[in-house]
Amino acid sequence: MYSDKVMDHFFNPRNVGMIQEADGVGIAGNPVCGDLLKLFIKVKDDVIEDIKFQTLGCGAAIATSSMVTEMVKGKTLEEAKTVTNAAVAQALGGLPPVKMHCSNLAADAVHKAIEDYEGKRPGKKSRESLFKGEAAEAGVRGGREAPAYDEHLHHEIPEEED
Amino acid sequence: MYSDKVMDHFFNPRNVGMIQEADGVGIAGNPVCGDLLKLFIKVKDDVIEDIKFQTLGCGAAIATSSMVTEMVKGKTLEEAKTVTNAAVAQALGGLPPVKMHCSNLAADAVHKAIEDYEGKRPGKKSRESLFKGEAAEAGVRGGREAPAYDEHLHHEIPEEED
Amino acid sequence: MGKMIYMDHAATTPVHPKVLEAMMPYFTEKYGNPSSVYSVAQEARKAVDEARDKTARALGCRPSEIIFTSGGTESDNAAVRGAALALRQGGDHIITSSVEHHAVLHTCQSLEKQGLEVTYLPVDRYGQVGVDELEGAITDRTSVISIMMANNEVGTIQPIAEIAEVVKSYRQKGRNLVFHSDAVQAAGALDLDVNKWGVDMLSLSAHKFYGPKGTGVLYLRRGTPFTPYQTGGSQERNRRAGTENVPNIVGLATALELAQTHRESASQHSRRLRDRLIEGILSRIERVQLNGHPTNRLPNNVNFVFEFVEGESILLNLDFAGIAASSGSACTSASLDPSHVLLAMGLPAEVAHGSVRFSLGTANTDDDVDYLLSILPGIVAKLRAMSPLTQTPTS
Amino acid sequence: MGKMIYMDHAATTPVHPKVLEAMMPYFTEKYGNPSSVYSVAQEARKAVDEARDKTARALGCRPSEIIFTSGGTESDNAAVRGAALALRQGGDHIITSSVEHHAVLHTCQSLEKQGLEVTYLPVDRYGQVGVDELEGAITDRTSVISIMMANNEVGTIQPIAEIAEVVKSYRQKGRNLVFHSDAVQAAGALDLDVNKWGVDMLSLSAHKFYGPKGTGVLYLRRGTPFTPYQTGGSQERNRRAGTENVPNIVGLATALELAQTHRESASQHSRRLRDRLIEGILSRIERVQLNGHPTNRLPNNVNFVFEFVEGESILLNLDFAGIAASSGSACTSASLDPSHVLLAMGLPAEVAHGSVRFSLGTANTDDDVDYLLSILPGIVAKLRAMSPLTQTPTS
Ligand SMILES: Cc1ncc(COP(=O)(O)O)c(C=O)c1O
Ligand SMILES: Cc1ncc(COP(=O)(O)O)c(C=O)c1O
Repeated sequence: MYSDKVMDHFFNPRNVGMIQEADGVGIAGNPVCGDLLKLFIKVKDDVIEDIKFQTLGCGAAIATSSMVTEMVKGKTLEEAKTVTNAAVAQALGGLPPVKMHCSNLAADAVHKAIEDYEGKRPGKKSRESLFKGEAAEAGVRGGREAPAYDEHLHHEIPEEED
Repeated sequence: MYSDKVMDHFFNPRNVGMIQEADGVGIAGNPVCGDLLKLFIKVKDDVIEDIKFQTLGCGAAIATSSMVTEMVKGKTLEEAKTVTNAAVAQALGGLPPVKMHCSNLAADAVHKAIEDYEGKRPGKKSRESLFKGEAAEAGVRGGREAPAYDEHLHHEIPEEED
Repeated sequence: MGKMIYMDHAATTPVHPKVLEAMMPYFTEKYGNPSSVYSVAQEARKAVDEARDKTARALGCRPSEIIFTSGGTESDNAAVRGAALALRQGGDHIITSSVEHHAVLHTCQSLEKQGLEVTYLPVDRYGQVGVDELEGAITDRTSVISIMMANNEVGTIQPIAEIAEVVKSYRQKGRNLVFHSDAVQAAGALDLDVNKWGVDMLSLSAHKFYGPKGTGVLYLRRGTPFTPYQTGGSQERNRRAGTENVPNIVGLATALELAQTHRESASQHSRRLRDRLIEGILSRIERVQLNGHPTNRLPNNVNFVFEFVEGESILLNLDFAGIAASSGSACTSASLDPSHVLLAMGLPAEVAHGSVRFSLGTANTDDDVDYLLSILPGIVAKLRAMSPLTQTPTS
Repeated sequence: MGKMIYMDHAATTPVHPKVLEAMMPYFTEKYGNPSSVYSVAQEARKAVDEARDKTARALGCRPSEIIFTSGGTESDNAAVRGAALALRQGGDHIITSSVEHHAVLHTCQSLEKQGLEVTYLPVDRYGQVGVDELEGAITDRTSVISIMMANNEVGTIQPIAEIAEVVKSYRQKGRNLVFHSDAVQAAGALDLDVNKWGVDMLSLSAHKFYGPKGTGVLYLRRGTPFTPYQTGGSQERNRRAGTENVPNIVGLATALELAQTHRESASQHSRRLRDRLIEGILSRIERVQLNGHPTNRLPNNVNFVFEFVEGESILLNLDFAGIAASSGSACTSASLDPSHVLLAMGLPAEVAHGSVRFSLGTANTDDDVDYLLSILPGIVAKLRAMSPLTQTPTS
């Protein structure tokens, strides 16, 4: 079902964890859908110096989280902004069609983390502390803006390309 | 599908043929249904002294024709009148359900031959000569009364007894 | 009984040893449910995917256009019902022929009971549908056209490509027509390229081409309106629910690949034996008639009526002599009605009862044909001698 | 990977060697079409007849009440559609439960589109239907009631005999109600006597009890209104068209006989391992919850939710460690929605995503359970450490 690369990132995820004094935090997904990603970035001179993730989710969700951290670490913010979910999937050697829409949100989390960082620079505080314990509902509503889950709530099986 | 007894009578039919100066002729079936039986009897002192049959039909039709000639040969007319299609089937060790209704008409032909004989005794002539060649339509209409084909035209698969 | 000569390949075929070999690992070793994520299941998933690729190659279509079913009957039911139901808003008229397999005919009849209208096209004496007649039957409400590729009883091949042209011309005028063809008897004999034929849906059944019983294909052209027939789990991309019959699907694809590879040689082999058999019967037995088209017929089909005898009594005698053949369609032998195909071709019922079909296969030989020709005249003569209709005292 | 421990018997089972052995002659030797008259076909006919007798014995019914199908999904489709359509004149209301398999649920939804009304009964936290609630849902228009015998995900057993009593009381008042039960998960674990249960229709699927995939049973009590679902040839007494899948039918009957013979011992074996596994998980891992009824459940079913983790990620880790298990229903794993069964039982979606099912079989051992218990806590801990929801800095 999954490519070897997906399995590698799933079993040996890169950059797992959190950054206590993160410059930006991005959240994507929704535990109601089974996937919740949280990305922490450290930024220096417009470059992503460090990045960590925490993910609740299926194989694809964990692997894409891990993959995206490798893809943007050391990149400038402008470069990181161009990363797409499709590019992450491609870098992993593809994902099963059924997983393309729901569990492939890691690039979204990167963009949100950068937004968070850029929004904060005038002096705002990280909202990270809002995510506490098992309070899922509170958790997912904790970002600057409510993450765009809703389009993921109703899944359709996409027409597969042969 | 068929019992050994059916196969025996099918492959080694008893009393095949015709009786030129028959005392009675009985017809059952209808070539439109795939089965046509013709029975010839010789009667002496109210006893069926000789009996012959000609049958166009499936295995069941041929076997029941053969069987019924064995069952009534040497019997009195009164005894022969009590023979039923069900009894013929039973004597053969049973017939497949789908064959019970359509291809199990031999007893009918016996009864018609006896009727023919009894109807003729006041001086009527055998209608046997009407059955000529392949004129199926003429053939089947040739008896004293039109044989009761019609109930056989539309077959239903009977509820089988287990 | 000694040697058994099987000449009923249109009813079913033995599973080819290579096909069985390909199936075997999926019963006891790679037995996983293809929908599951773990390894033993993914082996099964891979096997189904590969089978789908192979099947698609044989049909010249995309793998995503292949739906595996439980056989020809399900494929026909799913096709006719699936398209008719999907198009019901815009149309409620089905056109089919009077010589289709019961899987199509009885399905149409059941849709009639649900309020749809069905035209059963007549056929000529060879069992062929007229393309003009078909075009003439198309109304504003026509939604589905289902015409078989080749007839299972008499082997007549239908003008599928020509019908597809007609359908195409209506579609260009904006009409939403779906064209289905039951190709169950065509596999192994005819090219199955769905684009050459121009069909939107096509039915196949594995056990007609040395594959296992209980597995078929419904080809469904991308974009064709379709309401799933069997509902439940999301197998077959939500178009056919039910745990995949993995060994049989592998067997079907293996058999189809073999059938396509050996199509030319197998057809040639059958055709030669067929023509010898037809010649032999015509020259040895009187009052017989070849049913079906004289040339435009399946390479393996021989169908005769023998006047004044009934088909089953010939079959029983043939079986006793070690030859397996069929009277009309094997599928309808539980019914006693004469073949609807022969009746549609204009044969009187009393004659249609005397039909026998020999359908040849790869294992048949010249010796088989010789043997059959040596015993058949005697069987027919014996039965005719017993028949009340052959008593022609003088004339 | 070494040893593979299969704990997903509710998804599918390997074919029992004796079952495969019984099937083998019907692929290449006795390959005839059971509808044909000659010997090689009559051997196939006899095999199907014997399989029907065996199956009838297992269900305590008449052979004529057994219809062989292409699997549990077809049986469910045929039952619900067949009875609903046959009764449509007098009624158009179906009652089912919200925890049925999709083969029933999606079929009901498709009938809703055709204008029928469906009540999806709620269940309690253990997944059980309330008999009073069911009785309360019966209206003047109710025609079909379909309630599964045991749930495929959580193993909860439904009060089938009690529901049959309710149906009976309505029938005595002259109401024409048909009661169907999907017993696909019950075979091998529960008694299948249709008269003890009092059902009119019952579905089975061979691949759930060490038989082949792609073959099932629909029990149809004599006299039950039924419109055939799959139409075509006159097989199965005109109630299910299509060439019989002879090897699989033989396999199904052999497997069912084995399952019934060893039911007590197999259930005892499973039940012991099941209870050890449940105990072991409860004592070793925090924040878990057993799903389904604590006692009134299938002897081989273990279903847990592990909070703060997602089911598939557990499965992948288990697979890596050589254990095959399932998250929710295997049939719906192509969908990403959380289990409709767990949602119906009142679990929040985010918790339902963390469900894992272990379904035990005859080959599982105490060592298997020990091994699973030795690795599962570590897997859950590892995934929880990665989860954003378990970061509880202070509280
Ligand atoms: C032309 C045709 N269509 C459909 C079928 C039905 O196929 P199956 O028996 O696999 O259901 C058959 C054979 O029985 C056939 O010959
Ligand atoms: C309760 C239940 N019903 C129906 C089915 C469908 O059976 P099949 O996969 O054989 O079509 C299954 C299994 O998938 C099941 O568990």
